[in-house]
Amino acid sequence: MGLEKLNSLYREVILDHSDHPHHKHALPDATHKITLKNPTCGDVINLDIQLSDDDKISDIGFTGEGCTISQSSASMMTDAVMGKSKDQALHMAKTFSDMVMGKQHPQADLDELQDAAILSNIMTFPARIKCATLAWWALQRALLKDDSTEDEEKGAI
Amino acid sequence: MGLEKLNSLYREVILDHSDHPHHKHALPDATHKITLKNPTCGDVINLDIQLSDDDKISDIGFTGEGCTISQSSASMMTDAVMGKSKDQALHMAKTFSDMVMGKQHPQADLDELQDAAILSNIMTFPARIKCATLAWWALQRALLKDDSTEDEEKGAI
Amino acid sequence: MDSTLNKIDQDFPILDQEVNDEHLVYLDNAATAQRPNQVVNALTHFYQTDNANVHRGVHTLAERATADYEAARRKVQAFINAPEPEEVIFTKGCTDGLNLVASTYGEANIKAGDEIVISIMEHHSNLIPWQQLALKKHATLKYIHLTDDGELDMEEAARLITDKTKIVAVAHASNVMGTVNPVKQLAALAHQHGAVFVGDGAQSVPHMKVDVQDLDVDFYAFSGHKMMGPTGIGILYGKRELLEAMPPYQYGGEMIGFVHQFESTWAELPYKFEAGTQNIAGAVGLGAAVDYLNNIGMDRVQAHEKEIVNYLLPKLEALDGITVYGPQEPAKHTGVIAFNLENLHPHDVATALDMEGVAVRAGHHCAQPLMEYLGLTATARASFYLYNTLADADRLLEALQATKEFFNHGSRETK
Amino acid sequence: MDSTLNKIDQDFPILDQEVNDEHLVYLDNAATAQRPNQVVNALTHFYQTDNANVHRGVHTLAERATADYEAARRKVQAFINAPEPEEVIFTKGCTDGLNLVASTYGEANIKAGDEIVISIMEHHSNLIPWQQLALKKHATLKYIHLTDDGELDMEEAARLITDKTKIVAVAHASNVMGTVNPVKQLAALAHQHGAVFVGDGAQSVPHMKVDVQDLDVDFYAFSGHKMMGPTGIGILYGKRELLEAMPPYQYGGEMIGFVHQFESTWAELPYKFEAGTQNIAGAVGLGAAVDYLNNIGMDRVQAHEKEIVNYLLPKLEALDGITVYGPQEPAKHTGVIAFNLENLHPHDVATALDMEGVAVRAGHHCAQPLMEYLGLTATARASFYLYNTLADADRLLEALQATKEFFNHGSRETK
Ligand SMILES: Cc1ncc(COP(=O)(O)O)c(C=O)c1O
Ligand SMILES: Cc1ncc(COP(=O)(O)O)c(C=O)c1O
Repeated sequence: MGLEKLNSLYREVILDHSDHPHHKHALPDATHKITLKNPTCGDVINLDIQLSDDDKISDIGFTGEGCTISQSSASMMTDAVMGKSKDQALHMAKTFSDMVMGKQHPQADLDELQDAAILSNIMTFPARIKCATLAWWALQRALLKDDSTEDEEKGAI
Repeated sequence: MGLEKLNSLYREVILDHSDHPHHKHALPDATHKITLKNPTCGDVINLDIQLSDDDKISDIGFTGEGCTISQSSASMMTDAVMGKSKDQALHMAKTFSDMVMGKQHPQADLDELQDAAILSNIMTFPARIKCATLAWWALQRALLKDDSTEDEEKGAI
Repeated sequence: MDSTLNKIDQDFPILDQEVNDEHLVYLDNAATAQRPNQVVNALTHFYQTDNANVHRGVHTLAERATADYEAARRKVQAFINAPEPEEVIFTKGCTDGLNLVASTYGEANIKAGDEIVISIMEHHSNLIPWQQLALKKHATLKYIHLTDDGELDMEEAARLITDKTKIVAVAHASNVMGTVNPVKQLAALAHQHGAVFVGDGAQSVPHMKVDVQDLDVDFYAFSGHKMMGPTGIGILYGKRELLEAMPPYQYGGEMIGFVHQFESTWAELPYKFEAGTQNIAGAVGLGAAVDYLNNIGMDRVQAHEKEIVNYLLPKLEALDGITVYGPQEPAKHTGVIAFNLENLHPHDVATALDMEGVAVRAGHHCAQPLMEYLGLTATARASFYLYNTLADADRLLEALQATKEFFNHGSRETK
Repeated sequence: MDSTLNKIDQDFPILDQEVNDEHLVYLDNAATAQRPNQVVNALTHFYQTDNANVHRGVHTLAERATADYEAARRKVQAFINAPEPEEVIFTKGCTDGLNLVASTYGEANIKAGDEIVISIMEHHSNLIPWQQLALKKHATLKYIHLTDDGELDMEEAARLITDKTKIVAVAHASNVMGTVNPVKQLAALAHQHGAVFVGDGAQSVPHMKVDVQDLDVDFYAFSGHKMMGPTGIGILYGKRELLEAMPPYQYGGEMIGFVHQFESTWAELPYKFEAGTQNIAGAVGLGAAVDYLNNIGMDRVQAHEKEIVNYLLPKLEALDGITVYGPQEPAKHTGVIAFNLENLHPHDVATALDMEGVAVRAGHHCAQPLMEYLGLTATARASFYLYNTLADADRLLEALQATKEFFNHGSRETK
């Protein structure tokens, strides 16, 4: 097996996150909820965000199903944005989607992503980019949409 | 110019027929009338046939417009079938369309076609086969159809 | 193993390459096949000697191009044993052909309250056209489901197909489960009730002898690219009397009789359904693919794939933690095999296999209702063709073993 | 003469052949162009290295094929200056694209009493779809006619296009008369009245710089095979907001979001309009054709054709007993020239020219209403492209002279 290349995608930290995902639980009373599906592979994420009065992410949780990449990306995303302001979180989502498309970013932006920055490798696996971005897109849509729930079919990426 | 090849198609007799077509006139009171158009090139033939009580072609005439091949073919066809019985004429039409598709025929059948037999050369000009057969198709349809006039658009070949 | 077939890989230079430093094993044939040199050369030859627009043209190139194009139609006609060349219509592909039938025959013949019967294993291309037609016409869409062994439930079919049924549309072979459906029986059932039968031949024509007269199907659609022909060309076979009664699908050049400012008449078959410049080179290439398959013989193609499945399927089923969908008996299986590894998402499996040079597909395979019915979101799928070998089957098995070890922390820990 | 352009015929081996013992002069480019080696090689390369089905595929070949396919889309986008790649839809050809618009936008937006305005010089592919839509919807179809010089009567256009008009559909360049129509002005007129403008670019995109944003067209369709790309591929450009509001055209694989048994949702642009496996290799080949044209530069292509027309048209018009249709001034003419010789049917002319190795077309050129309007049944047509030369123009003139002599009993008597 081209083990090095496989290892470069499935780094220990990624496999750890997918084996033991963080914040993988629902927040029934969250202020922001969204369900997003990737029609290509059937991956689904339900993302619940608790925004405090001063627009900080005071709690976050996700449920759903998907591949190693999408599950670990969701886990790393929740770690990274916990406690951040809405604007910061949106900025991070932008950084992430730019990063996986191969665009350059200041190191500070990448550091902010914490473990999630490790997914920059996904660039070399174009077919898997959508897996990595699903959680971040869900974050973005949840924070930007007007009504607090969204029809899941419409939320397809 | 590949003059020999052009001459082999446009033989003197063909050009004579198209310059001075025989039976090129309408028979207003004919027993069988048909109008046929070739949508590919816009050629049109109006064929009028007078069938006697004993099913013989007692008179025939055509009008219309078309290329050298279709006009001379119509002229040669009218010469050939004049005075023939309906069945004989249909047999000749079959011989003609077989001939231009390259099928073998007894010499007697070909002789019966008179000048029209000269169009066997058309085989080597596949794009022009329809020009040569238009008049013979009109003959066939006129003799076989039930009602004595046919909608010209339906009569397209 | 049929030794002649083992030598044909020299006709497929694309197979002789390294992918991720491993020799390529291409097992995504149900998505698209590879083209032999003979097909590529036919395209090149056409473009470099005969290329012109067909019909209407008086000049020599146009005559040659027309002859090439019509010769390809007659090759396909003979290949599927269609009664007449006029019943063989060139399309863009299987999807185009099925949409054509739904939009013309369906549009003209389906009324509110009518029923359309399809199967739960249909590819989206033989599902959504009927679903949307039913929605538009207030007709009822009914699904034939599966037996426990992944075969079509013919008892249910016999119950569902009634005098209310106007169209029955089923795939000849499943693109997910490798099931071959009893199309002849289904067509007979449909005819008993005055319905027409539409066969989706995308996964059958490339892999077995198909005789549309013996099957007595009314319409039958398939794609060139899955049978080693070029992309962008396909075939719709239809019975003459049905095609003649149908309105045209698209309007434009070549499909007309007379065009006036405010009305038009249509050309004879097959041109009525071939509006505009067709994929002429594509047709010629498809003709070359038919020649290639005929040279080998469809019986040998099928026997070759059967041999691979006979070898592979039991070994695959014996893998720890694998689920193979569809019929478990090799004899009932085409060269299409869908499976999942326990606790592993098929996308991860496909990526890992790709690292081993083994190309398989992962996803819903354009059969979401089937996935939903099976309680799945996705599967991996390996699909074989005549240039694949038992060695390719072994490579798949080894790569699956390595994948399992990698994700089960085997390789991860030795890192 | 542009000397670089004179050397390009080495890219077109098909042109280096004898037809009826004469060196071929191919003047049927309005029907279809020839393909340079670069395009044929792109097809061969794709089939022999990257071929796979696009999207959804996780394996390396599928990734490469997807990248090739999407790169081709972006090449076309840049070539016609479309704002976004999602507005560039791959079709089977120009006819397919125009039918798509009529069947989706037209179907959804035309009501009884609405008006559709086209021109009398339209090709059947940009005429019958609107004629049949009007018949089906009880809308009114109106024709813009011509000035004495074979140009569109823009005063009539201004009268015909009113607030009742919902669609205006006109060819950018005529495939019979060589007229270039003021598409930008027509689009503006349409927009003033709230109508959309559909441009038929089949005879313009291959021959001149086309900028869909500058023209401000709402839809614009053209074919790959007339611009040296493969057969079976074409482009429909559409403005995003219009495309997004439209229902899909065909249903099947790739164009879906979610498919349930009784309902479905659609994919984002452009995939919503690309159902089933597309002509992937065709798209790649079209991308290579765009590269080839860009390498030369559309300005030079146009200048080259202008030079031939400037040279040929006066000489042609000076022939005894010839009628040239369309604009008589070279400056107003594309490289498409329709004509008739007195007392000679164009089919006989085309056959005679073919004997001289000169390939022209004869017939109604899929423009029967134009023929009827001009009082003709058919014409001969010579059409030039970038590989044609002044020497080709001379060969045409000589062959016409010989044809006249032959049929005027010159050659016949010396026989
Ligand atoms: C002006 C015009 N429009 C449309 C078409 C149709 O193009 P296609 O046959 O490639 O679909 C043509 C080509 O003949 C044309 O010349
Ligand atoms: C069973 C089946 N039907 C229809 C299709 C659609 O074929 P295409 O995408 O070539 O139009 C496919 C191919 O994916 C298939 O497997």
